[in-house]
Amino acid sequence: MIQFNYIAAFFLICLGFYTIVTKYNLVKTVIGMSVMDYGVNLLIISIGYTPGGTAPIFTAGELTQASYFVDPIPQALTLTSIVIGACVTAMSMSLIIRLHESYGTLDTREIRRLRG
Amino acid sequence: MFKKLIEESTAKSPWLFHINSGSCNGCDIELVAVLTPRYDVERLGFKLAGSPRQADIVVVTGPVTKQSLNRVLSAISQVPEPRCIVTMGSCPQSGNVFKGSYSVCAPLSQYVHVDVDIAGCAPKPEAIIDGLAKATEILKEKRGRM
Amino acid sequence: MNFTNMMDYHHFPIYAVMVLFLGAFVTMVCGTRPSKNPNNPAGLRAWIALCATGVSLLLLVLLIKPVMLGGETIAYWMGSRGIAGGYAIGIALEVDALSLFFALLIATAVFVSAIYSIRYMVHDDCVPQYYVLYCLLAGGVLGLVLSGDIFNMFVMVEILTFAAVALTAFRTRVYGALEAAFKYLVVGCMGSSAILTGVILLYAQYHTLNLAQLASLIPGSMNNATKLAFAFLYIGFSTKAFIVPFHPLAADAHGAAPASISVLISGVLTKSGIYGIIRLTWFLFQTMELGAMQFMLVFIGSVSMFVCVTMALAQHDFKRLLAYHSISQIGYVLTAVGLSTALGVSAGLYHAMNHTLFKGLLFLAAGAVLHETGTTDLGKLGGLSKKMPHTTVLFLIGAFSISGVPPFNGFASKWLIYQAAYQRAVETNNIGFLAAAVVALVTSTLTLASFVKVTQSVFFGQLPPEYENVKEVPFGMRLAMGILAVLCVLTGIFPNTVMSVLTEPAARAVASVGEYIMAMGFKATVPTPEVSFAHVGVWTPVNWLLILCIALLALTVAALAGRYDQVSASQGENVETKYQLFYGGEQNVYSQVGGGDLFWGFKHNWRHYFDFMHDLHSGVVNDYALWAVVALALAIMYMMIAL
Amino acid sequence: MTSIFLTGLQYLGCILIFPGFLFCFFCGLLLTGIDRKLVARMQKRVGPPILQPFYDFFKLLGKETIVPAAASRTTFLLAPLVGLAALVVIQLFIPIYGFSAFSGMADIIVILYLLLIPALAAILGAAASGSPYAGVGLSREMVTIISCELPLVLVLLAVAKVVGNALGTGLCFSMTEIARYQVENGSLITKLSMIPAAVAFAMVIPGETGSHPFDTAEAETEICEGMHAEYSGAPLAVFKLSHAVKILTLTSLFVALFFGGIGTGIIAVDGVIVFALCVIATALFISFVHAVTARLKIEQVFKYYWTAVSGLALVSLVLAWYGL
Repeated sequence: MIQFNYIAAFFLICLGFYTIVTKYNLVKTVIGMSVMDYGVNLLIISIGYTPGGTAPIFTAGELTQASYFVDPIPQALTLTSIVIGACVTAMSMSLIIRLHESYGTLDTREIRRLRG
Repeated sequence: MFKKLIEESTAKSPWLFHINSGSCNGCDIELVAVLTPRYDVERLGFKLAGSPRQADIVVVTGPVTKQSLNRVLSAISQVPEPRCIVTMGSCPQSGNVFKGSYSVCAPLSQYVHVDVDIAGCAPKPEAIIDGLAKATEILKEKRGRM
Repeated sequence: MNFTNMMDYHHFPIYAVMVLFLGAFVTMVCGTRPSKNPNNPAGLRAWIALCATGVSLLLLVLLIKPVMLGGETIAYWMGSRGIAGGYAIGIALEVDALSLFFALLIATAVFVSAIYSIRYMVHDDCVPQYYVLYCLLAGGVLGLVLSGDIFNMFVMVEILTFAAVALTAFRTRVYGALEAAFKYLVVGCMGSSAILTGVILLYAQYHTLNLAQLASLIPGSMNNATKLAFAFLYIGFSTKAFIVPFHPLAADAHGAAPASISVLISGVLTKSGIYGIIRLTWFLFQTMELGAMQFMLVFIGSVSMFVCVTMALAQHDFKRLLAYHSISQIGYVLTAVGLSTALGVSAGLYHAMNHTLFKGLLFLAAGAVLHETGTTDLGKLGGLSKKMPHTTVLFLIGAFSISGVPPFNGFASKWLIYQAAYQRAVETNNIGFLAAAVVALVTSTLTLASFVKVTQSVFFGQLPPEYENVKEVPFGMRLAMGILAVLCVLTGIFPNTVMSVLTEPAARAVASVGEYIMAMGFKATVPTPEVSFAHVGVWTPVNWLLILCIALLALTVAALAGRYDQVSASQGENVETKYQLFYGGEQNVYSQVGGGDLFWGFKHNWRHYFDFMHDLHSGVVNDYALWAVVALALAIMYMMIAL
Repeated sequence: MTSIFLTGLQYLGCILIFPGFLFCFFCGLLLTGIDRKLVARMQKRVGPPILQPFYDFFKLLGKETIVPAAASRTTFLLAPLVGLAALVVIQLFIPIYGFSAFSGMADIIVILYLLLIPALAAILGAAASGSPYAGVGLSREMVTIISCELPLVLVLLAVAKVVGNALGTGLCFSMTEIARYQVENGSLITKLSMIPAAVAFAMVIPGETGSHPFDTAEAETEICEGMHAEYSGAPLAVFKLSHAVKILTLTSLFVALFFGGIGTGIIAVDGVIVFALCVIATALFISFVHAVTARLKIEQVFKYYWTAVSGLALVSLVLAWYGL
């Protein structure tokens, strides 16, 4: 059933791209970036998944040949990625507030002083 | 010897800068005629310069109208030494038929030292060449005094 | 751990990175209250940043001997956790000549820019925070090039992107700064996500994140997922290098950031992207033998070169113009690297180094102009050479360097690139490389044209009346520019030394993937090839310079003896008008031939192209995001077919 | 010790006398004089004496030098000197038959770039004068440089390929190698692929030297001598000399590239032969073109070079590529 995760991840990434490309509202752009991030996170976590595995938390005594757990590295990566995603959102929201102050709009089509 | 060489060269390579101070264009056309194959002053080394900075001889035509007076004077002042000022035609010398008009400042010699006057309305090309040749002599002399 | 052990040079790479992050931390701890000194509002914090960057540079310089000259590859496992069961479980730093080469460039640029910042940032608010971000940015880039672990590369990419975005928006009142930062953030994050996706796809296939191990596993076991990963990584690093189609972001970000940061974004960030692409194509996937790969890099490089130089010609803002040139020069580097010959890589790296030096110098000069006049609009400036003679000379050195005028460094590297391209064309009998050489040659002239425009409209021409009171910039800023200018000249006059000490070891490292893998303790199957840096051209700048100096000396002596600038007393009238400019006799008025009016003859013939380009670079962030998505899609398709 | 001294003296002689300053001075100005005389004769005028450029030069030396108050003095005065020195140094790298004063120092790509320095010096001097006429002039000069660059690049690449093919190295950028090849195997002009290249190079000469009909940058009737609008006296003399030397440099480069095999091996005789060929080249490509054409507009200059001339050069490059 892990295939559904991959399909969902692909779908989320594409949805993120779609939102960033077609929506002219800055906040929606940021939402698109977040959605894209979630798609990537889902992909990472799915890659580390092993059917039937337990959480990779154990002490040295518990470790046996038959120990069966999911790959811990992608989980660590996901944590990093989530933190970074949160930072991106925070940073872009603060930028949006300042942009709204100086441009008086959130429409990307009007925020284009720099061009050519 | 070097000084002598420069002096000789000065006489052989005078470059003209032409200022029209409200002329009727008669003199201007005659000046151009001097450059044509028939008279060809280039054989004496004459050349029309585009900027007063490069000129040796300033040729002024026209009756020096009030509008042009300051411009003529400042253009003349921008010509480097040694320089020679030639008035061409009767207008800059006397005002010609425009004499007495409220808008004419001729003669030019009130404002600046004029070295050669070429008379005529308009002067013949032969007269122009003669005048310019005299100007080159003066030029050489001035260079010698520098 | 005793002191001698600590001073073992194998620790230096991690020290170099950590000292910068430590600098960021300490500056942060120092609080946000500005100091009372009007000449240095950041107070101690500026000195901390300067020390951190200086120490970092020093540590890296000490590594030149073992790594560059000794040919050693430093493999460093954090916490001594290395390989277990054939898999790398620790976090690694791996420093070969290529990494060190880029690290040196970065450290130099960062250090010089830190010197410059002290006086340059005087008028800004929040300067204390500036140094925190500054150290973070520097640490991020340095960490990226020294890392031996692909996930750490991603983390460093994120750190540097954040710091760069924040610093781009730093001067919120500058026209378009916020907007530029937002655009950069959106596309930059798409790039970062692409890198992450690529990393994770590789992990899914090979269960390791170590660069060396990946490099030993990937070639020979390529499948569709790997190809997909390649495309994602390539696009990710392209956004960091700002090559086509991401160049508009460079223009926005470089133009809006403070000049000291533009130096880093253009001289350092782009290099990290180039570094990523080299690691990707030469090491991880080892695809440079493929014609398709060479074609892609050379093609994109040439397009970047030409498109960006023409975009630069159409600019009327000093820094924006420099930003486009920056990408144009990166195009040279990419083209040279894509030639896939030792000479090409060496020439490309040489140019990368020169680009850091001269573009740093130019941005700092632009910053100096901005600092004194408050504008970088080419239409409003002029005649500053009389007020800022030192800045003018330094700018001219930078301008000559970038436009490839002998004997400055830009010429030395470009000259090698032309040869490498033409030699490659002859070897492979492929007319495409020849076209790249011609594009490179023509681009160089257009670059010159563009800098003639800047020279005329900023430093020469007439001084606008409102800048009558402009002064030369403070010594600290001139010192920073002076260091770069001296380096520009030296690397131009002694190309052979530079090549044998810096670029050839790095190029050799690029060619010998096997050693990179084995240094980490993995099995390599790739033999180390024989590399040759032979080239057909001849150019001995020292001799030429000597002859020119003798000739110039002879002329100057003759000129002085012959009263070159003799002045004579005027015959009296109108002396004051004598020294005015000639306007057909009119009184002098302020009349400057502005930058926008120059080169009409060229632009007129290309007007349709310029109109098209202007419309294309619309400034709407959605468009740029669309370019990114399209580029990604194209890259995926291309990789699927080509690899 | 004495041998080092003698070698140094010999090099100094090369720089100052032949083929350096003195040679450049006489031959350059003589070429200009011949050019002016020929144009005059073609227009049925008597024309100035052949020594006229010498008179002009010495006269300008004796004139006052005015540095405008708005100008940047140092750049303004230094630019002509640097330009002339750079040009003379290029002349040292161009071989005459088999002889080259400083061989193995610069190849043709370097020469291409060294040719930019005099133009750049003129441009900087013009920019430093602060005159708007000079501003317009330098803009046109730069466009002319861009225009000439593409055909020149193509021609030089074609030459490199042809000589490289013949020598078996694949590529040859070295000027000395090219000269030696021609001495051994006859002039390059005899190759089929080099004929369009020679024609294209010949068409570039008037553009590079700024002669008619490509003298838009110095158009004296519209923009008051353009780049030299504010120059007077000795600096102007140096500029005029530079212009003359540039004609010599380009024509002798043309001769060295395409008619290199003509000579005897005795340097004095070869110098004369090269100069004679330069005179012929000047007469054909500068004087004749001057006499029969009217000045082009700057955008026409650009179009002409990037279509017709570049096309010719490209033909030559393609022919060279396929070994013809």
